[in-house]
Amino acid sequence: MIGAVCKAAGSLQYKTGTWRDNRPEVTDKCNGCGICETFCPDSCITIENKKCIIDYDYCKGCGICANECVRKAIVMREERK
Amino acid sequence: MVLAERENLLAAGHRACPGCGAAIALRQILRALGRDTIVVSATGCVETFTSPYGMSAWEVPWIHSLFENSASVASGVHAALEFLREKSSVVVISGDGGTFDIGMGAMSGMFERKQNITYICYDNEAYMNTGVQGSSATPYGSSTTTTPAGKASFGKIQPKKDMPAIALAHDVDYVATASIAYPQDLMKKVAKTKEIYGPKYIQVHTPCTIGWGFDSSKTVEVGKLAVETGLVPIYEVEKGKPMVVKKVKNKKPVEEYLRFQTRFRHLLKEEQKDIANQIQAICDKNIERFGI
Amino acid sequence: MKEIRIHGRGGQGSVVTAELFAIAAHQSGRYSQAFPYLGGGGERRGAPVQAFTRIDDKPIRIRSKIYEPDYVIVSDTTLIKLVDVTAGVKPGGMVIVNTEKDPMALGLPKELDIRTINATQIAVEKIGRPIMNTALMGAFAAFTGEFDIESIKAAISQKFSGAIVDKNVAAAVAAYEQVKSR
Amino acid sequence: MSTISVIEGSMAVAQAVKACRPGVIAAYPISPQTHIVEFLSQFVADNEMDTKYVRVDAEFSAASAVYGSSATGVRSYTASSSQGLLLMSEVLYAMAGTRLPVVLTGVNRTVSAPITIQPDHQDTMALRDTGLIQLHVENSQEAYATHIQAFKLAEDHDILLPVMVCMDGWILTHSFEPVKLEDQEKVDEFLPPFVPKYRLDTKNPLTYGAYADDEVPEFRLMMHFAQERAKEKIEKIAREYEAKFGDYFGGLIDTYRCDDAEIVMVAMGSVIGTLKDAVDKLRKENIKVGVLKVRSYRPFPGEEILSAVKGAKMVAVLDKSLSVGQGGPLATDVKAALANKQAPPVLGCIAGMGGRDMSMVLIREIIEKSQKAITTGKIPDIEYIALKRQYLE
Repeated sequence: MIGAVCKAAGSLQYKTGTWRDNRPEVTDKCNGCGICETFCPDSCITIENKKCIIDYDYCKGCGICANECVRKAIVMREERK
Repeated sequence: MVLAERENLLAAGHRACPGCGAAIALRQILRALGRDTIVVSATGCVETFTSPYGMSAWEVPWIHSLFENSASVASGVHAALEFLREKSSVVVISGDGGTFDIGMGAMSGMFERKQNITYICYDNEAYMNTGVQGSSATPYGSSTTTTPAGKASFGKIQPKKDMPAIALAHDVDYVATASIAYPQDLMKKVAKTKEIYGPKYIQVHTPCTIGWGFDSSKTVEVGKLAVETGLVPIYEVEKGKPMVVKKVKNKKPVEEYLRFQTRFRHLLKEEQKDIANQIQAICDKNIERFGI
Repeated sequence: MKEIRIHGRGGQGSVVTAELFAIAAHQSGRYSQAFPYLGGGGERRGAPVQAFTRIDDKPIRIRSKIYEPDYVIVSDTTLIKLVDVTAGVKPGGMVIVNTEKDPMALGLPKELDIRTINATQIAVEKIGRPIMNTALMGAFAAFTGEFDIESIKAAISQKFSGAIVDKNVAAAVAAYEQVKSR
Repeated sequence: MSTISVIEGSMAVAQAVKACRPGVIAAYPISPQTHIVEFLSQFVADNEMDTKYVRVDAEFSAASAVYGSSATGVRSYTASSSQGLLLMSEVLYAMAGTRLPVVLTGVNRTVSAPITIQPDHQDTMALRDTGLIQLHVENSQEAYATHIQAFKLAEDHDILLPVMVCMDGWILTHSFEPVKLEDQEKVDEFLPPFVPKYRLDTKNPLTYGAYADDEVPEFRLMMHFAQERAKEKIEKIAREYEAKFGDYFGGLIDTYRCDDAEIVMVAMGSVIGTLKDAVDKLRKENIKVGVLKVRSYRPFPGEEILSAVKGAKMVAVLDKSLSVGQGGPLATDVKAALANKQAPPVLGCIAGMGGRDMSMVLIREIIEKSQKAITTGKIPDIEYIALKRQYLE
């Protein structure tokens, strides 16, 4: 499109999950409170059926979700293990 | 309220650093604003990481042109909407460089024109997009690439510019500070701007993992500490109403905040104790002045 | 083509006079062009200024300054000492000076056709203030025959509105008649 | 019915802009542009225009505001001059790059230092590479017509570029002369409402001003292609205007007595009328001269100039500005257009900078220098006209 005008949400084609060193994993302790979703900078957490779901296509592995989870329901694991 | 809706208007796939405070702010701001919003951004981190051509993360109409003119562009957008008799919210999202420094004239003009525009500054306290150069929002004692600590320097020698006070001096209708660490408060304030006709200013404290030097998982924690030490006061001033300040029950010594970040690490040395004390004095003064 | 140069002082309305001449020429079916001395931003109230009008039967294309005017208007005699008001005036060209003095008493080159009118006095009588430009225009019309008084009146009516129209028309007519009755 | 009245050049522009019904005007005062925006403010204040007038804090903000309003899909206008245009320049690059069809008046005035308010083309020359279409006018009537044409051109979906109508400050903006103002109805027929190709709209969220990496050359080239297309459109729109209103001032160029001319003087702006009078005078003395008016400076009409000057012995280009270290920008462009072609030599003349009056004496000097160059075959790089040597010391 001329003038570098472009459509909304085209970023979805760019998978930032490849940037990740550490991977958040959700354990059974999760009650879907949504704190992690609120603080996720990368719009890759959704809450479904009282559980948080992480979209690994986009998660950059910053670890905020694990750090902020009051129930310690998310644990970070090294990606290569 | 707004949290329950969980509407996400910042698409995944944007290119912010892992743990970006500004990205957290954006998501919360957009959630509070909703879809009927036109965003004008200044050049800066947010502009760059959200808008690669063809891969924009914005799900609301968004426009950028330059570093120093987002307030003026917003003025034009607002005038056009008035001409078209359309009512979408017009919101500026600009960093501290684009607000405190290069864009301050344009913002002052926008405030003075009394147009119905919300100006939100995401304040990461330096020019992060270009490599952590000092801005007038950079706090006292902070080491940046243009205010480096060294043998003859303890970092930035000037205190942070009091931008909300400058906004208030324009007699704008709503001025608030907020932090990404308190999302309910932030979203409530942003949502409130939709109810107030006139210029509004919100300054959001957004920790930066790269520029401040802390682990990417600690963004929210650092943001909380900034508030809990009194260094970053959180308040709102609605025209004609008394100031509302976020109180902190158990205040923490500023050293806890400084210790967390490489930009202040040099102040922990014995010979820089005076500077650290002066930062504590700034906190104490804030606590007293705002009744934190 | 006829070219007019007006010497006045900032705030006296020299540019308006030039403009009114251009309107009057248009009213009488001719082409015209009026312009101030280029720039003028450095000139403030009281400083000597110039304004120009060109009149022709065909469209006017030239936009240089006027170097050889057919007519010169001088809005007060103190300007004669400050500015070379007769510079470049065409042989036989006319210089009209706002003064109560005799033309020969002004010290201007004798070979020129010097005419005088006490426009300030007429303005004070008809307008109540010493704004002499419309009276000068009436006198100009009578001295030169370039305009009939009707086109001067029409120009004033087009440019101004309200009570000052009648007062200025009265000043122009009075000056016109005074010259005609000489 | 159209009406003819004696009005200031600034008023002619204001009347044209009013007739074009812009939705947003943003401007900042700067002499000699000031009258234009004052008149427009008054029209808005008197409810003669349905327009939002944004009073801004600087020219930089004026350009930024119309950047925003145009992107929101509303016809937008601004005006500036000299330093003000330069203060706008960063935004103008962005505006052209984002393909926003703003129309602006560039009231030509030189650029400091030394500080002055005298007219020349130094200011708009500095904006030559912005991507803006630049049209120069010779009189108030052409200024009126060209603003109306400019909106049509800018908003054409094949073009979508800002158009700057350049007019000499003071010489045109502050002159009074008869100007024909057209019927609103006829202007509306000629210039339909603005239909944006894209716009900021919450029902269809688009991203404007995206960050590009690899795409830059193509976006810049697309601007160039649009300017290439504009060559045809400028001529076409000028002819449409003629068909509708009876006035034609040239398309990309206009020529006056060039057919058998030995010397063709090439120039832009308000000097053209004076040159035409000079040509008539010189022709009576049996000197075969003609005038070529460059109406469109960007896009630059190289081919049109070539075909108009082919038969001449010398092309004398008058530049009212100086690219320091190179010469006259217009002369440079004309030379480039004629290079590698069967074409007459070009004599670049710097004349009329800083408001130095373009008198008959001065034009005669240009002709004499051209004649000398023809006879001797020696063509200086630059001729300086009416130079006052006492200031050079």
